[in-house]
Amino acid sequence: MHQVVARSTAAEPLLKVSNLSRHFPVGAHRVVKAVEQVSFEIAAGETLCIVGESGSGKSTLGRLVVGLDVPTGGAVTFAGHDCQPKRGRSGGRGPIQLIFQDPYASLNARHRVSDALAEVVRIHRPAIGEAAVSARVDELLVQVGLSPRDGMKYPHQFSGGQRQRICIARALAADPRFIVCDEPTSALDVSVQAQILNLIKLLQREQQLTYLFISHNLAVVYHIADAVGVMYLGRLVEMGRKHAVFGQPTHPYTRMLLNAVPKLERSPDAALAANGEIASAIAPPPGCAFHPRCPLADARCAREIPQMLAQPNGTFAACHAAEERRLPF
Amino acid sequence: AEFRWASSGDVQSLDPHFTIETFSTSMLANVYEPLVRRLPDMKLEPALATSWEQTNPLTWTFRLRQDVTFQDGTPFTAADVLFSFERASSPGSAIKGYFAAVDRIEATDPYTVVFKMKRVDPILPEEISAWLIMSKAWSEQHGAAKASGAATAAESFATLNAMGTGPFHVVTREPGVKTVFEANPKWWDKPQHNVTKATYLAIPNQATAVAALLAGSIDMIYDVPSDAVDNLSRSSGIKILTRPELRVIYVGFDVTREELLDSSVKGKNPFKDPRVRRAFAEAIDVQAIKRSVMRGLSQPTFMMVADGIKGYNKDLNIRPTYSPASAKKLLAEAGYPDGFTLGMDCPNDRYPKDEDTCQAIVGMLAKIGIKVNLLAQTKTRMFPKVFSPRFETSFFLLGWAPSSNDAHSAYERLLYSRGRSTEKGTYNITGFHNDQFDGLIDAAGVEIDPVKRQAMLDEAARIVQREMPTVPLHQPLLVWAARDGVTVEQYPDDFFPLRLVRVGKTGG
Amino acid sequence: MGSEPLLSIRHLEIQLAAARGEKVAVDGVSLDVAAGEVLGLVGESGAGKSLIGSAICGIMRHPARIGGGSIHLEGLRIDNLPEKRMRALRGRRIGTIFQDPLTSLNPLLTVGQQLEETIRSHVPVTRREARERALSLLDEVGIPRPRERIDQYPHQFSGGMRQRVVIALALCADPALIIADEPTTALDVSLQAQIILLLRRLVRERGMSMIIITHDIGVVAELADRVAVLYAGRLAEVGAVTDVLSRASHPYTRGLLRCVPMIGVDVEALEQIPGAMPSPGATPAGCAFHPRCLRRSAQCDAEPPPMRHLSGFEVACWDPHLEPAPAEVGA
Amino acid sequence: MVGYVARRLAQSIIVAVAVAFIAFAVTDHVGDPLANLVAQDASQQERDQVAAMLGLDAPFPLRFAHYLEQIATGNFGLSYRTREPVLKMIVDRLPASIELSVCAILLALVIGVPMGVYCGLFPKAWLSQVFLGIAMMGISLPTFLIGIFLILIFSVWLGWLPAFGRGDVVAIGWWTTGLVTAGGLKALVLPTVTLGLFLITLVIRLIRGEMLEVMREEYIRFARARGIPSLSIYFRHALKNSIVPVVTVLGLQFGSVLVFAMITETVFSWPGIGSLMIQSVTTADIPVMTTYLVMTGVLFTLINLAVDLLYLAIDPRVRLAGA
Amino acid sequence: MSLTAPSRSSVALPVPLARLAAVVADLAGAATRAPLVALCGLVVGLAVVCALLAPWISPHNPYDLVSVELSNAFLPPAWIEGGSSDFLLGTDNQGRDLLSLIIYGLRSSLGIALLATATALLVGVTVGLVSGYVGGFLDSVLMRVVDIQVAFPAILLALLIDGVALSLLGSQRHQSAAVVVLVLSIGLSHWVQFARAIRGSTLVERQKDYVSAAEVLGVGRVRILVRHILPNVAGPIVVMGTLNAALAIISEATLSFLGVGLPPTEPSLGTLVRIGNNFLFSGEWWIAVFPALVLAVLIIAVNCLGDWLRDLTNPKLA
Ligand SMILES: Nc1ncnc2c1ncn2[C@@H]1O[C@H](COP(=O)(O)OP(=O)(O)OP(=O)(O)O)[C@@H](O)[C@H]1O
Ligand SMILES: Nc1ncnc2c1ncn2[C@@H]1O[C@H](COP(=O)(O)OP(=O)(O)OP(=O)(O)O)[C@@H](O)[C@H]1O
Ligand SMILES: [Mg+2]
Ligand SMILES: [Mg+2]
Repeated sequence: MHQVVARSTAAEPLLKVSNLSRHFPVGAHRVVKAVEQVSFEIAAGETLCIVGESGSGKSTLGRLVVGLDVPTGGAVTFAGHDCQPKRGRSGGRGPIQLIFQDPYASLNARHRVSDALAEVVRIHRPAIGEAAVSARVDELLVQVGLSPRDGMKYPHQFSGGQRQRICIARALAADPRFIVCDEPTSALDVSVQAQILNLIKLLQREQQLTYLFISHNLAVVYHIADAVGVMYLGRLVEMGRKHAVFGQPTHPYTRMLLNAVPKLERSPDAALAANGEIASAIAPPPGCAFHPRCPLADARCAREIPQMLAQPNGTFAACHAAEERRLPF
Repeated sequence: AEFRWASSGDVQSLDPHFTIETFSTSMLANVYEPLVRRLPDMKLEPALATSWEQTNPLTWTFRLRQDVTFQDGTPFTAADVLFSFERASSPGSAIKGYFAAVDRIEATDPYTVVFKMKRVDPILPEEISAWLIMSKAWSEQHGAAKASGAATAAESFATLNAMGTGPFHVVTREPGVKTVFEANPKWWDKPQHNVTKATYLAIPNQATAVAALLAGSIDMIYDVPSDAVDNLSRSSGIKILTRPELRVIYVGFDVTREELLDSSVKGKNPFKDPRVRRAFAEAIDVQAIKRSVMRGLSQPTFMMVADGIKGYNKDLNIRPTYSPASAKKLLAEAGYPDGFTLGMDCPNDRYPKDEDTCQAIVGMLAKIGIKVNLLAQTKTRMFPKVFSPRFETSFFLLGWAPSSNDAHSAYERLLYSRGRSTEKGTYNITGFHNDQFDGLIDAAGVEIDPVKRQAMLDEAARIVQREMPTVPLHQPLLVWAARDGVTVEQYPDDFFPLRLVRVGKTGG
Repeated sequence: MGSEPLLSIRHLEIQLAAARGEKVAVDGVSLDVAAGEVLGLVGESGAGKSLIGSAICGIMRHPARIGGGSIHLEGLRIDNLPEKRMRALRGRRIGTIFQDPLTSLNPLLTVGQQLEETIRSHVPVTRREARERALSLLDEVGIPRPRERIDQYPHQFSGGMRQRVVIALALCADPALIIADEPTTALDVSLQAQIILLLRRLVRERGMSMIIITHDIGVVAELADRVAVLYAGRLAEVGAVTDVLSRASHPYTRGLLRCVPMIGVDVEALEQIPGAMPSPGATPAGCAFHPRCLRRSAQCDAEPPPMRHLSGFEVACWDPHLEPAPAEVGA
Repeated sequence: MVGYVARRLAQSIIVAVAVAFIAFAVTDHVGDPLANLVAQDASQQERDQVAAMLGLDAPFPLRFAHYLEQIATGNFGLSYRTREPVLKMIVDRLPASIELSVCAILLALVIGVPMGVYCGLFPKAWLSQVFLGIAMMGISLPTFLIGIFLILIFSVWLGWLPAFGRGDVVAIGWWTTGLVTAGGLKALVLPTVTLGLFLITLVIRLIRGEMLEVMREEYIRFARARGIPSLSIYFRHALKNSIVPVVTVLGLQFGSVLVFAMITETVFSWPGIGSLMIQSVTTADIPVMTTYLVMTGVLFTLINLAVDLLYLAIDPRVRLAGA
Repeated sequence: MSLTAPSRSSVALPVPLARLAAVVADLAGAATRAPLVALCGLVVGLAVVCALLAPWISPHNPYDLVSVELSNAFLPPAWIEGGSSDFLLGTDNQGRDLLSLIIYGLRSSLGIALLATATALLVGVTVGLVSGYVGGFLDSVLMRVVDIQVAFPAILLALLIDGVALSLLGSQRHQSAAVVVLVLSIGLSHWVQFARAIRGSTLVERQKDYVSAAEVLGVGRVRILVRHILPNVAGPIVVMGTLNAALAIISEATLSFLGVGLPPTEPSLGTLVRIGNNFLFSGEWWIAVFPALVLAVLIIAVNCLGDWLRDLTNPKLA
């Protein structure tokens, strides 16, 4: 609550997330804190990327933002309105849409593409006639680089990349202003990934879309982001403008991630030597969750949870070592 | 020698006063004995009573056999008879009907009992030939002094245990599975049997029982499915015993309701018209039923009592000729030229081929334009429906065998007007009502002169045949099958006493 | 190339039985792996990489089958060996690592049971010895406190640890060649780095050869000595990693390298190869890549290009002006 | 663990009460108990008297409460038909049913498992087709007909085996067994085969299906790639993994075993609780029916528990929540 | 109205048909590659045709009691001495033509099996879908219901339903309602397996992204359930339904054996077998054997088709 809200920008935010938490009960007594006290803001027309290892809570955060899941605590404010979905009701906040990682699982195999799109168009533009609906469907298909004729086909008749285009078209059919992209390219080949990333960027420019882009591929993040948030075990540990985070990462975790990225030449063994694995979310380490893997950890790290603080390089980071100026620069 | 026999049911209880069912009584009569028992020709012979006489119109005196001991060694005396009377006429008993005419019973000495009657009853010994005597001491000692009728809340010792004076005693009893008997060496009578151990097996599936007989694992089947008869008689080593049962299978009409229950005729009851009843009678081809349904194992009849029952008169046994054409005409005359629809109730597990018989009748009636919706169901479902107090039927098939082997009781129960007396007309499902008939029955009930009595019964039979509230069909044949070498006596009332069984060399 | 290669694949063809006839999934692939060498096999999904891998270990199964060509291991032809002899080779001479550590381990057997069973299938040792070996293997692949963990079940291990167990299983009988089919794809960057490091160390310490199958050029760059680029079941380019990455000559390889975003490289839009790779049976005539190729000529759709030996690498492309061009990536 | 079992047992009591309720409510309509209790010609007054004695005139909830109270003290009442204590009737007949079912299940496992494994491993082999053909037999004819055909062939024509009953049984305490006498064993053969045939079918099909799927699992491929011998792959790896779902399904199939046992028992006059139940249904013997249903309800939940515990023993992945 | 709309719908309409045709063609193609399966298909097809056309193809009408002659009872098949060419497979105990009875019996058996399966499907699929999708308390309650239902074995349940129907409807009504009672009894004792299976796959499907996508896109819950999830879990239903239909035919026969089947005046295959059963030991074997044979062949064929379909549609076994 007294936490500093990590602002990615000075502009008026379109989406504001404050102290968002989501705990899943496991068994009778324990909980997984999949998302814990996460706060950030995104300005209209920008892209905020969330990175982190598997299990760090990225997807959960994304689902909370679109309203597929109900937070345990905190709030999501969109365009100034608190948009709390009711528990047990179908999710869905028209202007906020979601694109999934797996283009194979996210399309209903039994529905023709045009039907899938038309269904959404009808929901979000209820007043328009059938002719207008089908015109709109064609328009959407063209927009994502498919032809109107493709609407007659079933998803299985498309390649992964084309399916992802259909997913994007379907999201666009809801006339969104904000799209959460949950690893939209990680199931795709690099050549197709490039096509999709270009499409996403193009749409942003054309339609002033705002993205929350989730990925664990740092290179993709670097390409697409305006601002970057790094998550570890449900918490944001570092956040800032792209160049600051990639250029002069503050948090040791960010640094570790960056080091582990394979380069196009052979890295020395030492550079690759990432430590350990992400801890169990059911029993996270006390204090700074990262401390067992952190080369800079000391007694305080094992005791106290660090706060998000502004750093000299312009990012916000939650690290005692940074606060104590113990970072080896 | 050992003897094993089977049928599809089992005695429900070993308590001799629990049920009136022939089968149970017959089985228990091997352990318990009556005062008078029957010979294979249905004549009475002394059992626990050595002699009896109607000392005056309202008194019957029985002299008891001396030197009879129960299987536990205690002597048999008049006290046991008195006790058995109390027990059998108590509310829990199923056989209290035997004593409908008895007022009270007294012992004048340890071996003489006197029945004081409410009314003249010329056939008391006939009526009590299935009344089995229990030991007073044994029953009281085991808390079985009360008949364990259905309504008693606690279980009774006598349900699973039996101890009488009879030729056999029960060794083991597994209800619904088997009951093992052993010969009673101290039996008062000279054994005519040579059975040392007898095992009764309940085999619900008749086909299985037939297979078991063919395979030699049992010696006799007590109720052979008629379809298996041909095959069994062809198999070597097996003989078939048949004899007309003292039961008459008949169909009856509801002649009292204003409108039939399940019929296309609304607002009136076609069976009130005697022409309709006659049309039905003429449309039923009993010979065809005998040939194709009963496979020859029936004896067609037009009397409501069987040949062999006291009061039967073969001169009266003349059936209207089978004639669908005449039947159709009668229907047309009655105002049903196109026939009508009605429901028929039929048991499917009570009499031999009961359901098939009904089905055949349905087919025959179809030919005169009567469409019958046949409802064949188990007796546990059908009987409550058609008997008192519901009488919920318009047209039905039933069988009847008077337990006293006397026509009078059959007429009195089945056709006497309902509601005139608590004891008469209780089974009058048809609702038949004829004052002349009722008068004849009342008179015959107290008539001691056999000739006059027979004349009254004949007149009653004529009324029934004329009015036709019921149409008798046939007496089914009792069919037993035994392995060669086994000698059994087949009683017409379906009794099967082990005391007359002999197992020859071939019988294992 | 003077000495006899450890593994030699010649004109390998793999067919897939389909509803109507057969589809060619791998078409005339020839590859050599020298002793101690790490060969990277890259290509997009469906290019046929895994099929080649399973052809080498002889665990191909319906509908796939080897339709032609030959595979020699240490001079022995193995593509047509009877199952019995092949089984002796599997694990003993050829080790395998599959992509998904979660599904590669039998959930009902402890890690120790699986290791011991594998060791005893190949080496005549007692139960105790097998257990000792298993323990030292676990230690070698970097599992801390192996004595505690050997009797645990796979589900009690984390993803990275499980992949280490899979690697240990592949090493049980000390094979000469390891086929690692996407060993890091299911893992995070940090775990991927750890596994790369482990494999690198094992190859170095044990002097094994390895074929690493991946679609991540970065992994190849980190691990492999040579790289073979596969497109639609055919080899597009084979050469030393440094050469291929720095001056790829096949238009497909170049496209592949350029379409990957790089940290530190700011571009508004990525270069992209239009279209998608054809699936088996739908391969166009001529060069399989030609519909997507910006430099195609008339010849390209007529006949598939032969492998051409250029300085340092082999390329299958008709482009007459083909010459090694410096890659503009990785600046 | 103990807590888990206790909780499951508590659940089984709830299920039993629910089953009792339904059984009580339903059997209440199966027939008029009075019809079988009082003489056909009984007067209305007599009927009312009996009804009052049995408590049949009380409102339904009261009767149910009374019934629960009774069964809680182990008093299941008397059979309407025979006036015997229901519990005794059932306990007397339990050994016969248990011996038959267990033998049939064993037969099914001994024959069905190897056949199923073979069919799963070599789905295209001709022998697999033969096995599947045999399996098909078990479900292509109604059990009663199979039983009768078997009797016709083996008892009537060949005269090898008895057609009905348990043969000679020996009592060991309250338990009666036919397993120790030649006659008892002979009598067991046909019913066991009749009941087992359906189970064999079930087992073959289940094992085959599971084996087919398990054999496609990645860990089987990986085991092959490590050069593990085929036999070890088939039995140590594949079969073990196939068994788990098979156990579950078999547990769920317990109900059908009961039903088929019911018919088998009827056909062979096997003195078990199944034939008792059928008799009770046809005679509207409500106390017996209700007790049977309650007992099978409890038995079913217990079997489910046993299956879960077995699951636990076989599959280390299953961790009991909160255990 | 723009021009695109009609053109779209005109294209749209044939597509499902075309798909169906393609599926049928595929199945037929696959079946011809397995001659046994083709044979089974033929058998089932023949049975269905017989059932549908019973009044036209059967030589006699066994329901028309006027034409049935009791004197024709127990005639053996035509090729046996004493047989009549009028009655190809002989006659039953009432003199009805066995062949006609079998054809009409097929009609009842198949009808009851289909209706019962449809009932089971309707209940099972609804419960399964709702339970799986809504989850939570409702799910627990429904699954307990399933548990309890399983404790009432199928045939037992049927006996009970029969009894209840009898006392509720009154026996006269009951007779005419025999088919309804049978359908309900069999259907209601078979729905559990559908509910379990559907719930299982609904739980899986519910987690899939396309469902989340539909939720995010604002599609209503009922629509999601019916239009999105149902088609995706429906695949196994067809196979299970096929196998269940075979089971239902058997159940009907067994119920008949236990005395709660159709009345003998309107026989099904099961009733015929039950009736014939009585004559097995009397030498009139044909009354039992022919219906039993037809029953067995039909069930084997249906099962065979079901198994084959299952293996065909199981992606894991592809
Ligand atoms: N429905 C759920 N119930 C219980 N735990 C959950 C649930 N959803 C997610 N979790 C747990 O929450 C944590 C975060 O999961 P999440 O899927 O958000 O991670 P992620 O960062 O998206 O990982 P990945 O990169 O693998 O997609 C994990 O430990 C996961 O096990
Ligand atoms: N069992 C199979 N049945 C049908 N097609 C198959 C089978 N195995 C492989 N294929 C096809 O063969 C082609 C090559 O498959 P392979 O698995 O070798 O690709 P890959 O290069 O390993 O791809 P990935 O990167 O996705 O693993 C693919 O198009 C695939 O669809
Ligand atoms: Mg995720
Ligand atoms: Mg692969």
